[in-house]
Amino acid sequence: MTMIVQSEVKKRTSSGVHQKLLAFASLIIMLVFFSLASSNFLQTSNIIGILQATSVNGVLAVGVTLVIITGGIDLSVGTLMTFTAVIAGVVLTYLGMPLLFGIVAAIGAGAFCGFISGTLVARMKVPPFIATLGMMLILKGTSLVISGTKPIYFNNTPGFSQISTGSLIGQVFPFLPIPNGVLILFVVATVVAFILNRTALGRYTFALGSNEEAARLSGVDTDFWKICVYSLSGGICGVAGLIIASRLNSAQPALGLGYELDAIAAVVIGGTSLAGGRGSILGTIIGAFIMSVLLNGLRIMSVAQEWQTIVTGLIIILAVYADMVRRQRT
Amino acid sequence: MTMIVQSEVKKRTSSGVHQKLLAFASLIIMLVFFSLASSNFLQTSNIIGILQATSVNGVLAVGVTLVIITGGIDLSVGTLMTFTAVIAGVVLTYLGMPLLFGIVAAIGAGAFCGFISGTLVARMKVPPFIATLGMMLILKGTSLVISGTKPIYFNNTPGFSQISTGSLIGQVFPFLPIPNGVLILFVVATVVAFILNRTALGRYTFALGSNEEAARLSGVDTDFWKICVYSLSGGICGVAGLIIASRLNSAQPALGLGYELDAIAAVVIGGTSLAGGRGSILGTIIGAFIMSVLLNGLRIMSVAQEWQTIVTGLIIILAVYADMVRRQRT
Amino acid sequence: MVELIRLESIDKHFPGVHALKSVSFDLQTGEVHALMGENGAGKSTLMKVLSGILQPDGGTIRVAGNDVTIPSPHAAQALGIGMIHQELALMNDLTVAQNIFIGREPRKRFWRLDEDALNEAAREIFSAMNVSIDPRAEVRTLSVAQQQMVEIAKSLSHKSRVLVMDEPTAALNDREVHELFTIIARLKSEGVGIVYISHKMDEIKRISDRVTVMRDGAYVGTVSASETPISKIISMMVGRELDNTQADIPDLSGAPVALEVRGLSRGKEVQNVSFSLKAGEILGFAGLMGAGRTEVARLIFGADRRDAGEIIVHGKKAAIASPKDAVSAGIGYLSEDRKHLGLALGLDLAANVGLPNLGRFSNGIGVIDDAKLGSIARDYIKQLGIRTPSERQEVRLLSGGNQQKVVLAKWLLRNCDILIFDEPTRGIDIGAKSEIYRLMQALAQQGKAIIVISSELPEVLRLSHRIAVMCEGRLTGILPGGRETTQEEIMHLATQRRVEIGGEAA
Amino acid sequence: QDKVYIPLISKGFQHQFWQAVKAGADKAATEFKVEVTFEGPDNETQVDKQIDMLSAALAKSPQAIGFAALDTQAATPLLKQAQDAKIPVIAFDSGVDSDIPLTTATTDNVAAAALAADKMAELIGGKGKVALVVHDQTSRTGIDRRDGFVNRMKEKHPDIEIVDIQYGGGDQLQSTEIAKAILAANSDLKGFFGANEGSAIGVVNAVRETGAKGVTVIGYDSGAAQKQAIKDGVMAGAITQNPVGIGYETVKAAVMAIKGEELPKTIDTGFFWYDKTNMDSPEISAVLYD
Ligand SMILES: Nc1ncnc2c1ncn2[C@@H]1O[C@H](COP(=O)(O)OP(=O)(O)OP(=O)(O)O)[C@@H](O)[C@H]1O
Ligand SMILES: Nc1ncnc2c1ncn2[C@@H]1O[C@H](COP(=O)(O)OP(=O)(O)OP(=O)(O)O)[C@@H](O)[C@H]1O
Ligand SMILES: [Mg+2]
Ligand SMILES: [Mg+2]
Repeated sequence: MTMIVQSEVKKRTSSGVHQKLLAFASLIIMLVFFSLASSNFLQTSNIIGILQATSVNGVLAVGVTLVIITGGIDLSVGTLMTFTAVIAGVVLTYLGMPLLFGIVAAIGAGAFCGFISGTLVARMKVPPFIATLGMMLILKGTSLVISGTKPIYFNNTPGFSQISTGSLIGQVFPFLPIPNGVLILFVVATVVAFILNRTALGRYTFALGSNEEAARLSGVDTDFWKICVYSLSGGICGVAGLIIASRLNSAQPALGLGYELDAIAAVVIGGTSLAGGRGSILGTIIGAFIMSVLLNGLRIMSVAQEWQTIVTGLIIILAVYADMVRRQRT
Repeated sequence: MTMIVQSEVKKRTSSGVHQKLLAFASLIIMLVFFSLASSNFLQTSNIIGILQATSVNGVLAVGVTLVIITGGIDLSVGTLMTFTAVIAGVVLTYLGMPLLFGIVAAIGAGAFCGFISGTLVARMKVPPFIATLGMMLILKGTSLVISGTKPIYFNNTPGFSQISTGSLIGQVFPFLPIPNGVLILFVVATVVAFILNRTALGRYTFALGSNEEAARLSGVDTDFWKICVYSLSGGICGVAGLIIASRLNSAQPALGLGYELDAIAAVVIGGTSLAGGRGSILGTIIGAFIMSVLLNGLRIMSVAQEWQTIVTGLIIILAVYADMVRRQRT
Repeated sequence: MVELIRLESIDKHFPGVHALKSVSFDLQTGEVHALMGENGAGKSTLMKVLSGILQPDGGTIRVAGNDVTIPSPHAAQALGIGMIHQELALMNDLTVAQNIFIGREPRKRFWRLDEDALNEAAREIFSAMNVSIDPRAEVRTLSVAQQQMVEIAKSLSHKSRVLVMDEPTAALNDREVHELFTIIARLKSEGVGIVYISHKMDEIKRISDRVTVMRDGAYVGTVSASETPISKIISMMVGRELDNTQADIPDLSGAPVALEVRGLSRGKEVQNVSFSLKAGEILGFAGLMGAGRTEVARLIFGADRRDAGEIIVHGKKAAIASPKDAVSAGIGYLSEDRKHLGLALGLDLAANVGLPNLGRFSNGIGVIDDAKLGSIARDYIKQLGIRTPSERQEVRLLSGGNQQKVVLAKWLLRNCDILIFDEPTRGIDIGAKSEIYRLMQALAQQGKAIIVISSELPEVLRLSHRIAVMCEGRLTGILPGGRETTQEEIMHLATQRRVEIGGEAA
Repeated sequence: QDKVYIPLISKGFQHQFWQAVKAGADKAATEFKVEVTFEGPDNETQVDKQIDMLSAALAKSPQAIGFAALDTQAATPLLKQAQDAKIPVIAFDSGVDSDIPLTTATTDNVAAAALAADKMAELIGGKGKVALVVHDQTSRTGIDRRDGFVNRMKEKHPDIEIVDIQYGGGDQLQSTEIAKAILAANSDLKGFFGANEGSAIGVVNAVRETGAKGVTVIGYDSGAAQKQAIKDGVMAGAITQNPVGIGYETVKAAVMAIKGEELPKTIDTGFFWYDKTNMDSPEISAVLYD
C-alpha cells in the first residue's frame, strides 16, 4: 500500500510528505472530530466496524474507478454484485459444489457481465450510461428469476462466511482482528493500483479516458482494451458480491440498487474526474472511507436520521470543495 | 469518425420529414406491438394513464436536459421535486395561503435550490456530480425535517388537485380528456425548446457544453449563464413537484430518490450526450415516452414483474443501439 | 504613430517553469509587430497576459497610456484587445456563425436571437476575407485550416484596436496566407496594431515592421524587420547559425518499393488515388486546403474505411482495417490535428511517447518498465529540444510547438518502415524545424519510406524526392523533387479543377 | 379471457413478506380457479409508481382488484374510477381512507408492535436501554410499528429508555451497519427491536459480528434467517403476521365480491409472537415462511 501511495503522489505532483497528508485532510478532520464528540468512536470494535462497512462499497468503487477513468460510467455495479452473489448461491447451495467453485463462478460471472457491457460500449457504441443502465435492470431481474425471488442461504457451505467475517490477520496478530473483507479490499485496491500505474492495461485505461481517438490513431486496439477494463471491473464486482454474500451468509436478490451511486460518489470524492483520463485508487479508497466514517460517526452520535442525510450532503460538498481549493493552491 | 461526423451534420441541417419520423421509430414500434398484443392498450383511459405517467418524469427530464447539455449532471432533481412539493404543502396547508402563493413558492424554491447548485458548480468549481449529489441528500433530509416526516395533504386547497388531474383541454374538447399534467409537460417542453433554440440562454447552454473555455475566452460570462441554467432547471423541478403533489393530493417527503436516474435515462435515450454540447427537448420527450410506454405495455400484458425489469433493460439498450445505427446510416 | 500597448517587466511563473522573465514589449498604431522565439520561449504566455487569460506575477500593462489590469478576456475585449489563439478555441457543436458571434448575438423581439442577421454578418466577414465557408456548417465538420479561418473571422468581427495573432498561418497554405495578409494590410491602414507570432521567417519579412525576439522566457531585443537580415533574427532566437541547405536527392533506382497504393477511394474526398513509394524515398504531398491529402493518409493508415483500393506493403497486400493493423504493418501516421488526434493531453510526456510502443516496454504480463520508458523519453527531449521541466509533465501544459515534438517523438520511437507525416512542422520553431528536416533525411537514409504532407511549399520543395499534388480528391500529378521543380508548377497542378479536366477530355 | 382476472397491487415485491403474500394469493388463485397477478414498487416511498401500476391494472378491466395502499389518500381518484366501472376493490395490508374498498385484509401493526414491546419489557426485566432499527421513516408500516412499540413502552414500561431509532430501508447490509453503530454507542444496551425482516436480520448480524452480550433481540416477520437466529438463541423471538393468510384472504374476498356475496368490514388475519418454544407448533409454523 505504502508503495502505491508514494508512487501515485509522486506521479501527480512530485511534492513531498506534506502533500500526502493533505490528501487525507478531510478524512483526518472527521476522525478527530468524531473522536472528540463521542468516546465510543475510537473503540477497536467500532474502528473495525468502519473498516468492515467500507469493504463492499470500497471494492465496488475500486472497480468502477477503472471504468470512470476510461471516461465511462458503470451503473450496474450494485445489481451485478447481487447477481454474482446469487450465482455463488446457486453453485454452492443449489448445486452443492465446493467453495472454490462458488468463488470462481461469482468472479467469472462478474467478468462475463462486464465483458458484455464492455462489448456494448466498445463495439456497438452504446453510450456507457445506457449500456450499464440496461445491464443494471437486466441483472436485477435475472437475480430475482434465478433465485426464485428469495434469499439463498449458505448454510451448507460452512467456510463461506469466513470469506468476509473471518480474520486471517487476527489469527497471526490477535490484537489486530481485522476481518478478511477488509483484507480483501486492500488486496484488490493494491492489485488494481498496480495494474493502473504499472501495466499496459492501466496505461491504456488512462489513454482511453484522455483521448480515445489519439490512442486509436497510435495503433492501440482501443475496443479490446475497453472491453478488458469493463471485464476487470465486472470481476471486481464479483469479489464484492462474495464479500456481501459472505457477510449476510446469504445472497439477497433484491439488494443492490443504489449501491452504484455510493460507489461512484466514493470515486468522485476521491478526486477521479467523471470526464475520464485521471484518477487514482488511493483517492477512491479515501473517498469510500470518508463516506463510511461520516455515516458511522453520525450514527454513533445518535444524530436523527433526517439530519444525518443533510449533514452527509453538506460534508460531501465541503470535502470535495476543500480538495479543489487545496489542489489549486499547490 | 468522419462518417459519423458527416451524418450528424446532415441530420441537423437537412433533416427531412422522413428523418424526423425515424427518430420516433422505437416508440412507434413499441406502440404498434403493444396494441397488437393487448386490446386493452389502446383504450382512451390507458393512453391517458400513459400520458399522465410520463408527465412527472417528462418534466424532470426536460429540466435535466438543460443541465446535461452544459456538460453537467443533476442528481438532485428527484429530491428537489419532493422538496418543492413539501414547500407547496407548507405554504398551502400549514400556512393556509392561496393557491397561487403555493405555486410561486414551489417554483421559486426549485429555482433557488438550482441557483445554489449552479453556484457550487460554476463559482466554487465543485464537480456537478458532487454538488448535486450533496444537494440531493440535503434536500432529502430537509424535506423530512420540514414536513415532520409525514405526508402533507392538500385537502384544504380544493383547486390543487386540478393542477395535474383536471383537464382544461377536456373542457373545451370533451372527447380529449387530456389531464392538465400532460398539458403542463407540453407547455414546459415547448417553452424550454424555444429557450434552447432561439434565445441567448440556449445558445450559451450549448456553448458551455461544447467548449466552456472557448466560450469564456470569447468573453461570455460562463459562470453567470451556468447558474442561470441550473436555476431554470431547478424551477422546472418545481413544476414537477407541483404536478406530482397535485396528482397524489399530498406532498410525500420520502419520495423522489431514484427519479433522477429515470430522468437522466430519458434524456440519454432521447439522444442527448452526457458529454454535453448536443441534445434536444424533442428527443428527451420521446425518451420519456419510450420508458413509460414500455412499462405500461408490459404491465398491460401481465408480464411478471421480474421479467418486466429484464425486458426494460434489453429494450433500452436496443432502442439506443438502433438509434446509433440509424444515425450512422443516414 | 501612437503607442497602443506597453508591457513592462512582465513576470510569470508556472509550477516548475519560469515562463516570463521581466519581458517588455510595445505596440504602435498601424504597425505589425512580430514576436519571435523558439518553442516554449514564452510568446503565447506573454500574449495571454495581454488578453486577460493569464494574470502576470509582476510588471505593468499600459493601454493607450493608461495603467490597466486585465482580469478577464472580457475586460481585454472592452479595452479593444482581440486575440486569435494558437490552440483553436472553438465550440465544435455550434455553427460557424454562432461561433464567430458568441456573446454578441444580434437579438430580435421576445429575447429571440436573430439567426438570419447572424449568418448574414458572418457571410459578410467571409466575403471580405475572400474565403468561402458556410456560416451554417457545424464547426466540427471543418478541417483544421477552415477552423483557423473561422478563428480569424471571429477576431476580425470584434473590430479590435489591437489584434494578437498567435500563429494564424500554422494551418494555412499559401493562398490562404495571401488572403490573410491582404486583410492585415487593410487593418494596418485602418490604424489597428497587430502582434504577429509565427515561425515562418518569410512571413515576418513580408508583413512586419518590427521584430521582437524572446528566448527562454526573456526579452532578447527588438529590431526593424526591413533592415535586419533573417539570419540575424534567427541567431537572436536560437543563439547559433543554422544549416539551411537542401540535401541531394539520392539515387533510388535499385531500392525496393515499400508502399504501393492502388485506386484508393472514399466518397468525394478521395478518388482513385494510386502511387508508389520506395524505401529511402521522401514523397511530398502538396495541395490546397481540403485537397484530400489528409484523407489519403487516414485511409492508408486505416483510420477511416475506404470504399475501394488496395494497399501493398513491401510487395504484399496488407489488410488494413484499423490503425492497429497499419501499425503492425509498419506504418506510422503523425496526424495534423495534434490536440484532438495526436495527443492524450491529460497524460504526461512519457506516457504519450509510449502510447504506440508499450509492447516494447512491458514484460509478459504487461508490466511497464517506466524507468526505461522515462530514459528514452528524456533522450527525445534532448534530441528534439523539447522544452519541459521533465518527462513527467502533462502534455497539455507544454507550448504548442513542444506538443508537436512529442507527437513526433512518439512515432520516431515506434521505428516504422513507412512514416506519414501530416504537417509535421506545424507550429515548430525554425531551429527545431531544421532539426526535424535533418531527422527525416536521416530516416530516409536508413531506408525508411516517408510521406510528408505539407501546406508550406518551400518545405515540400526542400524535403521531397518526388512531389505528389492533389486537387479536389484526385492525384493530379507527381513531379520530380529538387531544384528543377518550381512553386508555379505545383500550383498549376493543385488548381487543376475537375471542370478543366472535363474540358480537356471533351 | 374467460378466467376471472384479479390483479393485486401491493406495496412491495421483492421482500420476503410480499413474496409470502403473493404465495397466499397464488394459492387462493388455484383454489378458486382465477387468474392473479401481483405487482408492487421497489420501495415503500414510491407512491406515484404504485398509482401508475394501479392505473395499468384498471386498464385491463379486471373483475376485481386487490390493493395495498402506500398512501391512504393518493389513490382515491383511481379507486373512484374503479367504483364507477363496478370493479370491486379489496384492500389488504393497510387500509385506504375511503369507503370504496369492500373489505380490508390486514394486520394491526400498532397492536403487533405493542406486543413486541411487552415481550421486550418482560425479557429485559422492565428496565434498561432499548434501540430500534426500522425499515422506513415515512411508510405506514414503518410508522405504525415504531409508534406501536415506542408508545407502549412510554405507557406501560416507563423504566425502559428508548435510546435510538434509526432507519435502514429494510436493506440488510445497511441495517447491519446501523445496528453496529448503535451497539458501539450504547455498550449497555439491553434490547434491540428490528421492525421488519431486513431490519431484524441487520440487528442479528450486528450482534453476531460484534459479539455483543446481553442484548435481547426481537424481530418482526419471519424468513429462514430469522427463524435460524431464534433457534441459535441470538434472537429472543419475533412477531409474525400472516402474510400468506393476507394474500389468500384478499383473493378469496375478491372472488366473493365478484359473486356479490356479503363481506365483513375488515378481515383480521392476526399476528403472533413466536420464539423457540412455539415455533414448531402447527398453528405458528403455518404462518411462518422461509
Ligand atoms: N499552464 C501552464 N502550466 C505550466 N507551464 C506552462 C503553462 N503554460 C505554458 N507553460 C510553459 O511556459 C513556457 C512558455 O510557453 P508558451 O506557450 O508561451 O511558448 P511559445 O513561445 O508560445 O511556444 P510555441 O512557439 O511552441 O507556441 C513553456 O515552457 C510551457 O511549457
Ligand atoms: N472531419 C471531417 N468531417 C467532414 N469532412 C471533412 C473532415 N475533414 C476533412 N473533411 C473534408 O474532406 C475533404 C478532404 O480534406 P483533407 O483534410 O483530407 O484535405 P487536406 O488536403 O489534408 O487539406 P487541409 O489543408 O485542410 O488539411 C475536404 O473537402 C474537407 O472539407
Ligand atoms: Mg505558442
Ligand atoms: Mg490536411
